[in-house]
Amino acid sequence: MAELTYRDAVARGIAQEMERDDRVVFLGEDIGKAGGVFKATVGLYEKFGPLRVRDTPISEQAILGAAMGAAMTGLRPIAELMFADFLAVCFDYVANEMSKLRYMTNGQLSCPLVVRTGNGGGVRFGAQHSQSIENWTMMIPGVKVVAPSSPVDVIGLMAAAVRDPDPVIFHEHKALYATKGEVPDGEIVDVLGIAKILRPGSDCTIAALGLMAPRALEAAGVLAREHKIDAEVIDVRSLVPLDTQTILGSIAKTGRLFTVEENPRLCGWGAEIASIAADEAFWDLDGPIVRITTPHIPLPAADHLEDLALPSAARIVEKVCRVLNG
Amino acid sequence: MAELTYRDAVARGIAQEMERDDRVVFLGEDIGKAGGVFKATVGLYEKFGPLRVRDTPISEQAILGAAMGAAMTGLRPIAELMFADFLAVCFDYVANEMSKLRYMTNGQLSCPLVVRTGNGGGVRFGAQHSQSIENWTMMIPGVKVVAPSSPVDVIGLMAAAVRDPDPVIFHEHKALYATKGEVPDGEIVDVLGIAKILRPGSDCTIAALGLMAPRALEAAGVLAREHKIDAEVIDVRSLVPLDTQTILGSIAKTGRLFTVEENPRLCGWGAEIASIAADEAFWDLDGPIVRITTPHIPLPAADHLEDLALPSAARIVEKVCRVLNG
Amino acid sequence: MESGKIAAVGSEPVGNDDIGLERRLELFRLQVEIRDCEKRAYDLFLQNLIKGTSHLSLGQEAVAAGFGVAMRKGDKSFCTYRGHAHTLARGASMEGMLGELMLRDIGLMRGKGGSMHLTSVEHDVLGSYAIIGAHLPIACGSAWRAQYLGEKDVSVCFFGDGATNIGAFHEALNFAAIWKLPVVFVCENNLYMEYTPISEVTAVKHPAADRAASYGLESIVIDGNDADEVYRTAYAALAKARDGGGPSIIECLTYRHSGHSRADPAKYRPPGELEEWLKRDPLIIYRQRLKEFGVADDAISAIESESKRKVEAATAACKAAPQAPVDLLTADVYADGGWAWRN
Amino acid sequence: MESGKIAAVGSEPVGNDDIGLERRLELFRLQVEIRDCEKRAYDLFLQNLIKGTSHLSLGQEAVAAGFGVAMRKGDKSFCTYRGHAHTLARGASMEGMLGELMLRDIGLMRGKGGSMHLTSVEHDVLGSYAIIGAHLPIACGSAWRAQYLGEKDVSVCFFGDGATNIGAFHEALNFAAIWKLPVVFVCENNLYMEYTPISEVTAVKHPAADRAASYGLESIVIDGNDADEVYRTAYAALAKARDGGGPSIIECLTYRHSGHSRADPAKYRPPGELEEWLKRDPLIIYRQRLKEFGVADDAISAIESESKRKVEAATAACKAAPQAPVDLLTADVYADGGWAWRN
Ligand SMILES: Cc1ncc(C[n+]2csc(CCOP(=O)(O)OP(=O)(O)O)c2C)c(N)n1
Ligand SMILES: Cc1ncc(C[n+]2csc(CCOP(=O)(O)OP(=O)(O)O)c2C)c(N)n1
Ligand SMILES: [Mg+2]
Ligand SMILES: [Mg+2]
Repeated sequence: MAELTYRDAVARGIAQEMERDDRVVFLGEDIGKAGGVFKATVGLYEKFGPLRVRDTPISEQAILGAAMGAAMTGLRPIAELMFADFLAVCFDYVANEMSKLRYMTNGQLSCPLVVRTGNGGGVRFGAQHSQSIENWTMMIPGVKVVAPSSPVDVIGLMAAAVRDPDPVIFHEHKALYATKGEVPDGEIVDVLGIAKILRPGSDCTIAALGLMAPRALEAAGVLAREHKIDAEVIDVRSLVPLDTQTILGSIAKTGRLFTVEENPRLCGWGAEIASIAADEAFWDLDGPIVRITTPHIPLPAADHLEDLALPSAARIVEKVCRVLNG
Repeated sequence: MAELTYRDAVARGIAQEMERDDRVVFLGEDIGKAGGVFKATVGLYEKFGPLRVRDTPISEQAILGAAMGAAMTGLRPIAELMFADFLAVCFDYVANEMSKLRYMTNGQLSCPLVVRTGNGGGVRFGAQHSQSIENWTMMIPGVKVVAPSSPVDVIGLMAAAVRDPDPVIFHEHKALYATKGEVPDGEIVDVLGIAKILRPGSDCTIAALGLMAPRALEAAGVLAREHKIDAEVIDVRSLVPLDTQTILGSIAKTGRLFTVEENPRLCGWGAEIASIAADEAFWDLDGPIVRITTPHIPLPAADHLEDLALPSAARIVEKVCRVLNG
Repeated sequence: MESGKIAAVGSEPVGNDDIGLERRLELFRLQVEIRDCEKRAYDLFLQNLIKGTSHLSLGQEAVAAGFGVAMRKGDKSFCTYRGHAHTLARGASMEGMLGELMLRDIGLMRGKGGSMHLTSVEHDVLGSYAIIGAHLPIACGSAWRAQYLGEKDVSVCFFGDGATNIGAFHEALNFAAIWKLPVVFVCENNLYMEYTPISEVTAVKHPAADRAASYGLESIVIDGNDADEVYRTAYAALAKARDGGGPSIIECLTYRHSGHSRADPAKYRPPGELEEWLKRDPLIIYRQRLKEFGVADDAISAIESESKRKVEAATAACKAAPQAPVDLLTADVYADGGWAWRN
Repeated sequence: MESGKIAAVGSEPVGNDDIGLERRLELFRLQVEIRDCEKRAYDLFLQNLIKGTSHLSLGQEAVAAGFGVAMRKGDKSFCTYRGHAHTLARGASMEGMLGELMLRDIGLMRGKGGSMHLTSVEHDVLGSYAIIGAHLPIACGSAWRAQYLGEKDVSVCFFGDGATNIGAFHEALNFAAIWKLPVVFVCENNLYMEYTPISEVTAVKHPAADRAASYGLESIVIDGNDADEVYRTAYAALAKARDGGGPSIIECLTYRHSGHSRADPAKYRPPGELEEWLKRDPLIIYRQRLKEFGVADDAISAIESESKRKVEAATAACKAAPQAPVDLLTADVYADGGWAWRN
């Protein structure tokens, strides 16, 4: 057991898989010699050498395309998109190519790869470098989508993602890189598609993910201490596959659902989960389903504005109180 | 008043605006001399000449980027993406550039342009040429999104889109190009952000759009005739701005909401509308909110499979009956 | 073409004639079969038996055939929506190809992919891609795998002149060059995008070859209607790639005899242009070539009638074939064979 | 720099000396002010007064200055995240620039955009773009507007060496060439992407100039540290574009003295490299140049001390400035000034 940063967990997770399997290769911009712009891949180049850890030109289409071609023919590539926002310049590979390959070819081809992205806001990088794009990927059939919120989840879900036979989009949160957590020694392998109940509770369910998971947990503490509201906090972790059982089971118990997401408002994963609940858990619900999101705006750079934009623990507390206590 | 195809309505709508305003220019692949691959822009090149109707190379990023730069500096471009799926190769311009320009520059710059896409399925074009991508655009703050279902709406919404000071994504439906409708003579100008009640009803609300609008209407006829269910059918038409008043007003009356969309299931606009209803109309609802969607799969090419995938009138009838009659 | 047969022929030049009779007959056979198959596809379309779209290679057969013969078993093909020819040229069956166009269960992908996505992994055809340019980086990835694992296959990527103006082209070429990947880029310059002449939208005369220098590559333009020239160029590029010499880009000048896709009457062509190119029909050229090399008329017509027979048989099989069972609708979205995105 | 001043100087070469004293002083003043401002940005960052990221042009001042002087009022600038210099060079104020870096209400975009998106429409700086390559097509669009409306301005697009390997670069260059657009592409080759040497990931020696031929353009490589050379080249390219001669691409060889962005210590540089380039510091070169042309020491130091004064004043103003009011959070998403996406 050791304390590790989320950042170091990324490198450890990748290293664990590269050690296990020679077919695991890693490519991206400035990931190798420089150890990545977020220093999340430090040491991999030294350990695995230039043939397995490859610095690329600024060619995101080539990065994802090459990862895909390699995956189709036997490798297990991990590709980095430095900032999640850059998925927009190579979106074709997620939207039209890797996601549809197996289906279109009637199962003749598969595409086992991982796309890591530096996702999310809170670091004052402005509108083009701060977005949460989980929904850009979740809405595409054929890919899997995970977003870990703690170092141990980073390692375990990375292992699960690399070993998965389908393309997995792996959203790391930039504002979490410096956070720490206890991590067991030895190999860690998690399972895709399982949510984690971070805090059991009986009054309402709060589903969150990424940076919003610790914030929801913090809010739940305040809600319990100051408002006598016992919230169950679920870290969704995996958007595809989605652990609807855990979420619906929680709603059955609490009768109320809140989702907390960093996506701007429209068509976020919160809407998907809310809609599932409004259909399948309708008779369990004791009141409206409430989504707490970033407003539907591009993100501002200024710190005080960005802090206002992203859901904070205080905003979660305030919203839950207002909704539950009228 | 004349009967016009949806296809011809596109050309008429564009022509109306080009005649009115010299700053309206039009660019895209094979749109000019050839009149477009769907023959939806026939005659424009002859009428407005090669300087206003410009055939481009296969360079979707340059098409949207050039449209944007022209819009920022005084023109009113209309850009065509032949198939909506191709938005994936130039998604950056919608996701990161035109949508954020006004906000990032604190209102210094604006981007009044229209991106037309050939959206939707039903024409046996397979997984990479058949997608409904309304949600790819709706989820991005800063753009407006419309999807007309009839010739008159094509013209009126095209005019509204061209005259709008913000970027508008205009989703035409490929499977509707050959359909016909009555169109008044003279200038037609509609307003963005207004849904249309295609059929009033009291038992349930069915919200649909694009190809799904006529299908929902057809289903409502069957529901009334054969199942004594009086459905109110709403053609959402505009996803951003979204006419929530009309939708919520209808739910207040009917107590039940169905959405019918061609998007694959996850994070579609149906989820957004369902979530709004589950929050704001919760106490009006008499039962679960049900989304009828394409399953969360890439689209198959084979006719019998594609027909099964997209929501049909029969599937809508069947689903509504089953949900309402238990 | 059986892929076993290719292996038997071998890829080394034989004797004085660098191509050799057996290989020449193979080049001819492939061109004839592709031609007949494409014509049949056109007929089936007119009979409304082919739904959706389809893009024929009529007039462009020599490129597919030349590469088909030059490539070894294990070499990978990456094609576009205009990929019937290339798929047949690697040995896929006519039933599989026509069946897919007819969206029947007998099709290469049982109708799930359709004409634009022909794939036959068994024959090393790793897909046909319908988003222009997308498969160039993908082919790089396949070549990277070969390089990394020390495998000796080469990845060959076919695309049109129009594809040279899209961003992915540029990224792929640079990528292939800096990593010295065993990949061969083959541009079939048929003078047109869909309906727009490539010359009207391209800053240089040769859309592929005139860009080669941007990636430190040699400029290569060949007669894409002469299967021998294609074969020789392909052979050299493949050998170079296999030997670690890195990528090549080859521009093959050719012409499509039909419209861009099914219903296109190709009225945008200047008068006389088609006629000029018909004189340079790859099949006319190659029949002549065979005669020059002393091949008897009846050897030629044997190949031709065998091709007709195969097309008839394939057509009959396809017409008789059922549609795929409906449970295929949700099959193979994910590796478990299904589409479950939730528990 | 006041934009009025530039207009007064005019852009025509004067007398024997094609650049002329007044313009030379302007070139110097701009370089000095950019240098001082960038250094101040660095200090402010160390004092934790600049949040987020920032990308300095220390060492690259001559490019921004050379173009700033050669461009006319009305000519449009399109910059990258490394755009402080280019924004100042068009006449934007130091307060506006530093204030934006400090995310204060006094900033060019009142803190909403941040350092990577500096925009000053008043000074024809039509934005700074942080997605590599994206603004090249956008600049084409602006140039297309000028061409279409018969307006005589030229659009100038600045970008780095690393941007030459992304797809949008290729699409934009071809587009500009075929439409003969009045746009000038300016590649500042500072040898590095973020931390990776451009030579390790590029198939050619000159990432921009060696690609020019792909678009039928002339290959132009200049000393980007010599403001006179930049000015002359810029002037010629602008004139050509204005006269309907179409686009140019200019590769300016230069070097950034600092790291890529705020916290980067730039350890990836080989020993001695920085030192070599420091000898070729554009300010050293230009001070020398002024002396050669007989400019007195005190004229030089007057410019230098005025610059220092301006930086101090701007810093003080920025430090005193408040943050923007919070209602800006949801302002200007749409043209009505708000963010309403529903009724
Ligand atoms: C990204 C993208 N843009 C546009 C299209 C539509 N489209 C299909 S084929 C075609 C023309 C392609 O021309 P070329 O590359 O010369 O190939 P050819 O069809 O002549 O074989 C176009 C524009 C597409 N499939 N993908
Ligand atoms: C599409 C995209 N990919 C990656 C990045 C991250 N990134 C920011 S600056 C940079 C290096 C750019 O190098 P260059 O073009 O040479 O410009 P310089 O920073 O040297 O001025 C990279 C990779 C980005 N902003 N956009
Ligand atoms: Mg072509
Ligand atoms: Mg650089």
